[in-house]
Amino acid sequence: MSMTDYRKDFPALHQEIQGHPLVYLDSAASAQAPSVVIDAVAEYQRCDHANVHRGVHTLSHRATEAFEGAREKVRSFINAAKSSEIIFTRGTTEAINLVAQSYLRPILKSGDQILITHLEHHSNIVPWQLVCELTGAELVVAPINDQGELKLDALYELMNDKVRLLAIGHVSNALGSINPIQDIIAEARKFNMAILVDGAQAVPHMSVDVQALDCDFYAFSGHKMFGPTGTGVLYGKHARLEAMPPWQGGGDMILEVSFTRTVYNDLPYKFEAGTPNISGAVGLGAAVDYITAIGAENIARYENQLLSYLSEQLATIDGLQLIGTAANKASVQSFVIDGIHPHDLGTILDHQGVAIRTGHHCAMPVMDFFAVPGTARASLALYNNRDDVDKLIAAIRIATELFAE
Amino acid sequence: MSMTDYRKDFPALHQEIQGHPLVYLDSAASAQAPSVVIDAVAEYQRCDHANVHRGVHTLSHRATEAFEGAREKVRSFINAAKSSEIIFTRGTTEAINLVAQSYLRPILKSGDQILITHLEHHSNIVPWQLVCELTGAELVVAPINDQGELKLDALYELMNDKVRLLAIGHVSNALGSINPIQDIIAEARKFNMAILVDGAQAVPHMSVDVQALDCDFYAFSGHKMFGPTGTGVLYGKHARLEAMPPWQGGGDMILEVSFTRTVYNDLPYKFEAGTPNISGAVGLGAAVDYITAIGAENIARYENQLLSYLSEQLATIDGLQLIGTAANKASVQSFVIDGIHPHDLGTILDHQGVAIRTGHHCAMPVMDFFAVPGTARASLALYNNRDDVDKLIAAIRIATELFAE
Amino acid sequence: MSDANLDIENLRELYRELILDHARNPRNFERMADATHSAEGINPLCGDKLKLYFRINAANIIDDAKFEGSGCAISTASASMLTEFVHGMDMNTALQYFELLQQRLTAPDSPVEHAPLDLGKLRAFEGVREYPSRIKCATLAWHALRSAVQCDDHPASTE
Amino acid sequence: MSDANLDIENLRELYRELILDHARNPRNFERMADATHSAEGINPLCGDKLKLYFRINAANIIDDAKFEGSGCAISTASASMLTEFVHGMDMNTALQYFELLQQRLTAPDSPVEHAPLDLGKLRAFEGVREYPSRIKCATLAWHALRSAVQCDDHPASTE
Ligand SMILES: Cc1ncc(COP(=O)(O)O)c(C=O)c1O
Ligand SMILES: Cc1ncc(COP(=O)(O)O)c(C=O)c1O
Repeated sequence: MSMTDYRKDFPALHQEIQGHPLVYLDSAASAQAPSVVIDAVAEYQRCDHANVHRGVHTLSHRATEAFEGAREKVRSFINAAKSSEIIFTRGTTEAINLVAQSYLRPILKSGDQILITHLEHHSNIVPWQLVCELTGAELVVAPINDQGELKLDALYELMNDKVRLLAIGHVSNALGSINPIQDIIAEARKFNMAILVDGAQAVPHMSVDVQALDCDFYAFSGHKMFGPTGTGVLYGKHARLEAMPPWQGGGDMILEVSFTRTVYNDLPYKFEAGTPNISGAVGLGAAVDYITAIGAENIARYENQLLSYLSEQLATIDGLQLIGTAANKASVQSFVIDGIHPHDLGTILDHQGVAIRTGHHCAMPVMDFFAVPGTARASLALYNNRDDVDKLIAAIRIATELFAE
Repeated sequence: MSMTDYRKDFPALHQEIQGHPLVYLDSAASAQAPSVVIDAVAEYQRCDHANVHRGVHTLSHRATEAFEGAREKVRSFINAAKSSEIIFTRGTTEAINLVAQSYLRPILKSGDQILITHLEHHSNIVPWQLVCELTGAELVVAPINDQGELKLDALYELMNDKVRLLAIGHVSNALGSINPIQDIIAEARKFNMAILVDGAQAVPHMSVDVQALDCDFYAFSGHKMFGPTGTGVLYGKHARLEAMPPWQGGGDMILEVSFTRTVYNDLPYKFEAGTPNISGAVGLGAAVDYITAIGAENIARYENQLLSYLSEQLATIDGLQLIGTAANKASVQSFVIDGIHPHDLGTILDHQGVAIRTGHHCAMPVMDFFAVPGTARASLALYNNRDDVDKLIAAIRIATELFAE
Repeated sequence: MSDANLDIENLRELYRELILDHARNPRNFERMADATHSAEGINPLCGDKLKLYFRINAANIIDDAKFEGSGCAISTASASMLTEFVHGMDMNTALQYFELLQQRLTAPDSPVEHAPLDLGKLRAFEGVREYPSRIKCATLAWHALRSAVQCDDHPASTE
Repeated sequence: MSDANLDIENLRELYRELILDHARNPRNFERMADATHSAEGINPLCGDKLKLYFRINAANIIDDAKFEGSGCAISTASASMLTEFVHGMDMNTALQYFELLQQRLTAPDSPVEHAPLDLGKLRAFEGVREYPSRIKCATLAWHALRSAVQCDDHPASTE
């Protein structure tokens, strides 16, 4: 089966927008879901729903099995050692905030540092700014070069024993740059810092093995990997999670409550206060199955070829400048065009059925670095093909024509 | 149309469990969803999905309209003044934790008090314990009587200027007691405390008007009102929310990010960091429509009659003791039976297709008060009927027979 | 007409010549040192960021208006045209024009509130109606005007 | 047989006479003042809460076992039978019985690991297999035994 046959699995792709067949090139913002995911969620709600963990009746048992089954699928997907290391969150953002508030805030002191990079998504910047403000710690930012690659030497120079945490994206959402995360972690391990990897843009495009990476935390979102919105994962090493105080209080995260003494539940429940997004987790489990069946390596190989074609074709357009030309990239190509603001370009493309994202991509520091107010960004998933790229290019030519006069 | 005709709208109710037609009496833990909710979620995913708030293309616009449309439905459902007062959360638990961490934690000092009641769900206890631990404030608990009603005089006596927040359930999930919340708030307004109402068990069963109540915060969950899991709402008065620092940092909750200065977004986005549960919100909006079409008053009237029938029938069983006999109740009847542990009862009933909840119902202090390890709890929703009650009673008689020998 | 030409025709309804002209050559595009009122407008959707400056005299007349910043063609043109449009205008009248503009873009069929007012050149933005996600661009500068005269120092956002 | 009678017959497979007997009249149901090892077992699912006490001698033999607390019929009977069962037993053997019990309840068809061991009276719990949510009840006391001998002071939970 050729990769592009998978396109038919995604109902949202088969519609007309403004009288044109939809060309969806915004998967880095949120991917479409295949029918198997949509149906798994609906089927769960139609047949198996009840609250989890607390009931002896059949539906509650089925719901719990479905929910914990999804956790086990996620564990295997990123090769975590134990399923108790998989904490369900609303998304990457909540996962990172959990680490900021529950792991870092209690131990952070004035004089401590948090090391991030200039490539990060706001969700991997603002949570650290918030804890820095509360504790007097300092946020240190590793620089990038003109290709949008991390300057590794500079990053390594910023590593020292004052750094309590390195928080780093696996793949940049604005530029697509893939960081050599394995090497970086090895280097960081020479010091006593914890390591969080923001994998939101990695898991849909490549295989991830958290044990091989040896990171302390790995965060990602369901909706970027063909799962439902409202789902996400924080992987944490058991010992780290075990040592952390709970973040939110409520049902399910306790073994025993009285007004004088409260005993917290075991992992992962300690960090899952309240009724979780059960149907969402079921959908995420289905998304994991979907990706696994195709094979992360196959997806990566196919997308890499398509990304090269995309970047090449874009480069043929007069006045178009590629933003983000790292040697090692995934899924994403940002660009700007002389005299056409990205936002206008977005509208003109949408008018022709082509959906791209325009703006700062929640990575304003990257925009500042390239001294642009924003970029246009085309991002790919396994369901895209050369025809999508060709339609994008044709639509851009119309925009340049319109603005040229 | 008679109320019980609505039963057909709920696909999960039409199945066999252990060879018996399902009798679902566990809606207080989580309600089943009607087809319109399940379909709205699937339809959104099939046709309209994209990330919200950040895209100029058609799908992003549609997704944003659907998401913000759901917010407006929720606003109208609880009669909030502005839709910016509606913050989407994962559920009641997250809503309460948000208030604990973002409203209370920054202002709480040693010597301050948080006033709750003995009826509260763990989700309205543990978040306050966590902030008390961090700040040295004191958790004060208003007592209840043997019927499971709040002792109002005692509650009023505990009100004073040291109380920074009154956090009180609208309806008890373990006992069904309805607190006279309007009177209590009027009394609390004589002091300078903020007021949070945990409405998780109220919104599915009665009409709620947050402006008439005049509470500062009102929290509830989607999955208890026929919506999807992973959805919930924090209502907060605009001025309160405006004055609070953000809780989580990330995408969407900022207007501008740089490494030196970050400007937070307006309400409600300041409190909605990261990609929200968009499909869930769409489902919640459909659930609001569903309830509104039937009419909260009609639901309350019907359920009250059914609850009386349930309690009467249970009282006919030898050795059965009703737990929670407040004059004013909704939806729930807890009970224990001599010589049969609730957990065993739950299994025996499940074997006959009857789903009830057994245990502490995340309200261990209530169990301690009644000196029981747990109770059996049958809870009603608009889709239950007298036949469900009769089957429950017959199934309980089998349990007493089995354990009598 | 080919599909592509049809697309271009439709798009010209949005990107009218007047708008493209103001976007390419924004008027009054500079800092104002002696502004009595100023405000920032940010559209988080796309990162548009404008700063509007006004000199308003004792009689509430807008003596001068300038802007700087960066934005799309629609928001730049809108700011540029605003600075010309409100020049010499009573502040309250300017705010009424904002209301009128917003109404014409979002609910063109509703009864007109400020009947005697005439949008004049601002009619150029009527093409935005068909592009709901762009209405924010067309009104961002006006939001900032309102913030400025209300002395609100939080950046105006169109959300 | 009527439906109701059939239900009762099936349920008797779970609630066997031996279990009901131990549940109604738990053996060794008391605090132990001179315990060398003890642990709490909590099943958050249903609020079962047991405390197990053991006196283990220098040769690792369990000289005495007692329990207190409250639980359902299954977990109470399981604790009661455990205290009789492990009396005089080598601690490691007791842990092997735990493994065997768990295996018999969750994967009865898998090859038996501790072949020479015989569950004996503990077979009464085999009816639990059909009630997966109750397996935790049947093993809670055994989880607590393991915590106790491993000197883990966090309450054992079956999650
Ligand atoms: C009264 C009450 N408060 C809070 C909660 C917690 O709601 P959730 O688990 O949806 O966060 C519940 C439900 O379990 C409840 O019944
Ligand atoms: C690299 C990166 N990190 C974090 C996030 C935040 O993910 P979410 O919005 O799902 O919480 C995103 C997506 O927007 C991202 O691309």
